[in-house]
Amino acid sequence: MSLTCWGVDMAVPRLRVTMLLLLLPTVLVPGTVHAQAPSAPDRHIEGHWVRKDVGGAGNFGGLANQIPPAQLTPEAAAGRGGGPGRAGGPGRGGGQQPSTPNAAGVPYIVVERPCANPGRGNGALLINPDSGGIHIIEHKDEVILAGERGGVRHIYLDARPHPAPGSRVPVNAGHSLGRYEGDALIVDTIGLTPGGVAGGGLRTAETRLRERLEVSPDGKTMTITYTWEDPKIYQKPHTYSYVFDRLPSGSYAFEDWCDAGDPIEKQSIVPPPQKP
Amino acid sequence: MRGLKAGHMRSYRVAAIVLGAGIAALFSYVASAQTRETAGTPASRDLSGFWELSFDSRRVPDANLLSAVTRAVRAERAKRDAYAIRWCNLLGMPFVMDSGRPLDIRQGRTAVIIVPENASGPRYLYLDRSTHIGEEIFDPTAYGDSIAHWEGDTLVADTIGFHPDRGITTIPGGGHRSATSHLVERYRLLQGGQVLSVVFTWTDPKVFRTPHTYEFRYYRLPADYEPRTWLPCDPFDDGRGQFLEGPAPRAGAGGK
Amino acid sequence: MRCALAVLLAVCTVTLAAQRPAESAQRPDFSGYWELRLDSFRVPRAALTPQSTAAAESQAKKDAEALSRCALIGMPAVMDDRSALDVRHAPTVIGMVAKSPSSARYIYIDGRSHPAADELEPTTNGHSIGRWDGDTLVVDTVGFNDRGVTRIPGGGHRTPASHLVERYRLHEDGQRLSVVFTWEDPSVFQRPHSYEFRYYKVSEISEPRVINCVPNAERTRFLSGVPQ
Amino acid sequence: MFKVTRIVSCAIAMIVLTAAATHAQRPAAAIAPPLPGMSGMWLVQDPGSGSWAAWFNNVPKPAVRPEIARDNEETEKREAAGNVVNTMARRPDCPVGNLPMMMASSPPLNIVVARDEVLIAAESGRGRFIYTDGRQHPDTKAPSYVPSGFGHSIGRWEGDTLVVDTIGFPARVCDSRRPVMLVPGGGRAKDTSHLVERFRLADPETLSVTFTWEDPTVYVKPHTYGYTYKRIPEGLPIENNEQAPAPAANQTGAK
Repeated sequence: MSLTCWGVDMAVPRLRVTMLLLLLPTVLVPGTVHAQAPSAPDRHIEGHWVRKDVGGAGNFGGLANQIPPAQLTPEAAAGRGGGPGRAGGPGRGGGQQPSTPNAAGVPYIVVERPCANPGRGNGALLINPDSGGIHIIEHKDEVILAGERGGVRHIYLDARPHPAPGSRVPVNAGHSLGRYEGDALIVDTIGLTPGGVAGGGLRTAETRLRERLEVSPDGKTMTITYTWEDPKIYQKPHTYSYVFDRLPSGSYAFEDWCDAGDPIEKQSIVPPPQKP
Repeated sequence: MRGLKAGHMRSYRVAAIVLGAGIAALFSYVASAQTRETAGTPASRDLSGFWELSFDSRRVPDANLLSAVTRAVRAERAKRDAYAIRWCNLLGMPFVMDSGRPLDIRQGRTAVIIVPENASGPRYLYLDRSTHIGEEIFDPTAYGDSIAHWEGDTLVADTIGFHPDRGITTIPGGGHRSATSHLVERYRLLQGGQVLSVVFTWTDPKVFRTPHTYEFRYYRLPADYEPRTWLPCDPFDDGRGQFLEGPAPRAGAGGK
Repeated sequence: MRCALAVLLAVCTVTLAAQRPAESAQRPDFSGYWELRLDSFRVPRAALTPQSTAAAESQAKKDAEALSRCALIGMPAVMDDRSALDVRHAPTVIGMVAKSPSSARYIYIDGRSHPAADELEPTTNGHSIGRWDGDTLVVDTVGFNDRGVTRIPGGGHRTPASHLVERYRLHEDGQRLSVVFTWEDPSVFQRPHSYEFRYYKVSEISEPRVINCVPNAERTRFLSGVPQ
Repeated sequence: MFKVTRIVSCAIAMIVLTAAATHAQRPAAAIAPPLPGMSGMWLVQDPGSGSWAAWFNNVPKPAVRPEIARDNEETEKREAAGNVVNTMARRPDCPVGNLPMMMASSPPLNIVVARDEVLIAAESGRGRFIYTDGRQHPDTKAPSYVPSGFGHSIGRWEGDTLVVDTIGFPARVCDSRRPVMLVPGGGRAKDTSHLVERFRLADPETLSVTFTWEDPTVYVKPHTYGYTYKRIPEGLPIENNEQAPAPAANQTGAK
């Protein structure tokens, strides 16, 4: 059952590649709708994106270490228990770690509350995306960032203001306003739930996040530059970037199915019988 | 598990991306040079906005069901739906189109995204391809694979690839979504863009005797409406679980 | 008739004694904006009488016609509004306002009884009085008419003979409001029909607060016709 | 049309009848606690105007700008000539409600004074929402603000007096006879108007409300008048739920 569950998720990238291969003939056959002169690279941020391991770190720890450490104020550093750490976004609650190996056939329970989102909504993963794909739709009044692994961010372009400080309950996606500078989308976010920030940073509802989303001249990659500003937390603005690869036209968003009622969602490896 | 899962997925994904990028380079010229925004889209062909169903929004005739859809089948489906609600599952089609809260619909160049206000994910109607992903590739989902095109001022969305069990499968008027379901939706703005009509037509050789058509009319909310992004659905809320799974309500129970 | 009643009420102002607020101990205050969500419903299927089952189709058609004409929807549809219900709790009365076209609903908790049947003009919401059973407010309603949207969740419909008892109780530190509805009507139900809604408390209510429903031919076509 | 006539005639009858009741009651010294006391059903009292028009003008005359005075005269002439029927079609975007009219009319007011909000509505209708939770007015000039004839009201307690501040009335309403809402005495209520009301129990059975309107486009100086309402013990709101006739086939309502 566990394998079946994994199989569904792991099969997905393979299928996407297959899909690309199947799409290939449509551009090679003369006379198809795509047989036209090459046009300018697509500089729109609309599309499907997946975070790229730019430095070839090869694992999550390596990726995290590429983020320059945040320069915290002494008060903030004391509050988080010392120097810069590697805090990420809010987690989903891990299970207790056993002190002794489980017997054969007894699964390790690694998530007590799988699929649950009891806090303040989705969207945290889209502030600092993980390896799940993100999908962006651009409209003149609003840009939407949707995550394959849950969460939606609404970025308003219709000149509405942020809500007055303290008038809204902080949420994981915050409240975001956007505007374009050339082809780059500049996003201003406040009202985030308190938590960690990549590079050992912190955030509160008062912390301001500025993002710049810009597609490379060849249209193939997008860089999101994050700048966190909060004089109570940072000695200077905390800045770092993520790079994303554009998926080909015709790609589609995967469904991240998770059934909280299925006990299998709580567990990880089931130890097999061991040789004596 | 999440971390492990993500880690394994990532390695596959990176491989897919590398390969994908190579292939993409071959047909990068496919990308058309269009404007970034949808500003040039005629108002009658921009469905974007915040849309709400009201008390008078639904016109749903009874479906003409096959005899195979027995009372027992319907009861089983109702039980599954209750389970999906109980465990905060992804809602899926068609329930997401009537989930009780406004929808944020945004129309981009390549897709229309339909975002509900709850823990369920968004739905996409793809405008940038005219054929469905092949069934040998596409893993069935609660939303299916939706492609859409314009016929005059009507956006016609075509959806197949439904998962037979995930989420809430009951269809308004009777019947249920299955692996053989085919849905055609016709989106059209009415009354100067203040009303969005969506006519749904389901066909399914295993469920409906004749195509089942119903219509929802959504009312446009003010442009500065702010959707809730935090509506929680906590499957591990004990009180909620007891309410949804407890004994049937009875007189004098007081909701205990 | 209405005018006569109004005049009678006006005359009564000089003759009736002052009404004192009921003693209010530390009772829950149900004030707030209350919203139904997709997990708010526990609705078993009602055991209907044969005549009610037979009338279901014509009753549905009548409800659709009432909708198309923007009639006040009435009970129990006002309690099933998908926009948040505004509940305001005063010591002597609880007011409830839904967004959909409807009368404001008043639950009198000042100790009064239902008026005599011949003094009570039936309405879509009926006449509601409440009493406390511990921390549960028990609301008794009679005096319905058969106008508006009469459908009852789980099956059946409201008639002038219907009797409704509701039990209101707060849960989850006041963040949820449970209402157990029990309908009795010998012409409709074989036995009392109970179901429960759990409303979520929300801090805001969307504007505009009421829907300006205007009947017109297009609306009638939509609500009574077959989708194109 | 028939319904309107009936309601107006009913209103006149009620006002005349209740006039007799009024002078028997004088404010008592005792003041009921504001919260429980003000909730209930209240009937506006008229000292005997004899007609609706006379009643509506039976308040101190406001000092209005010349163009308003001229418009009042023209409106009177039109009504004298028989222009008393509203010929404008109802549309979904027509503002609902009419605060100055509702507060002056004979359909009794149901008032529910709760902790954070006060409801006021005539008979069984849905009416005003007065927020007493400390919130401020919204930006009523914002495009997204949908004005109703009740405006946007926020209230606060000053001792035993509820002080209500209202803005955000519609610039125009769907009435061919009076396209801008009238205020008793010959004033106007519109998008530039500001109303302050003071609700106070004179005695447990008597509610006094003082209205003060300000609008530099209408009044030369603030326009103040007051009404007295009497409690209707155990009053029952009447529901007006006549089934609307089927609309004519050529009336689409769609834009």
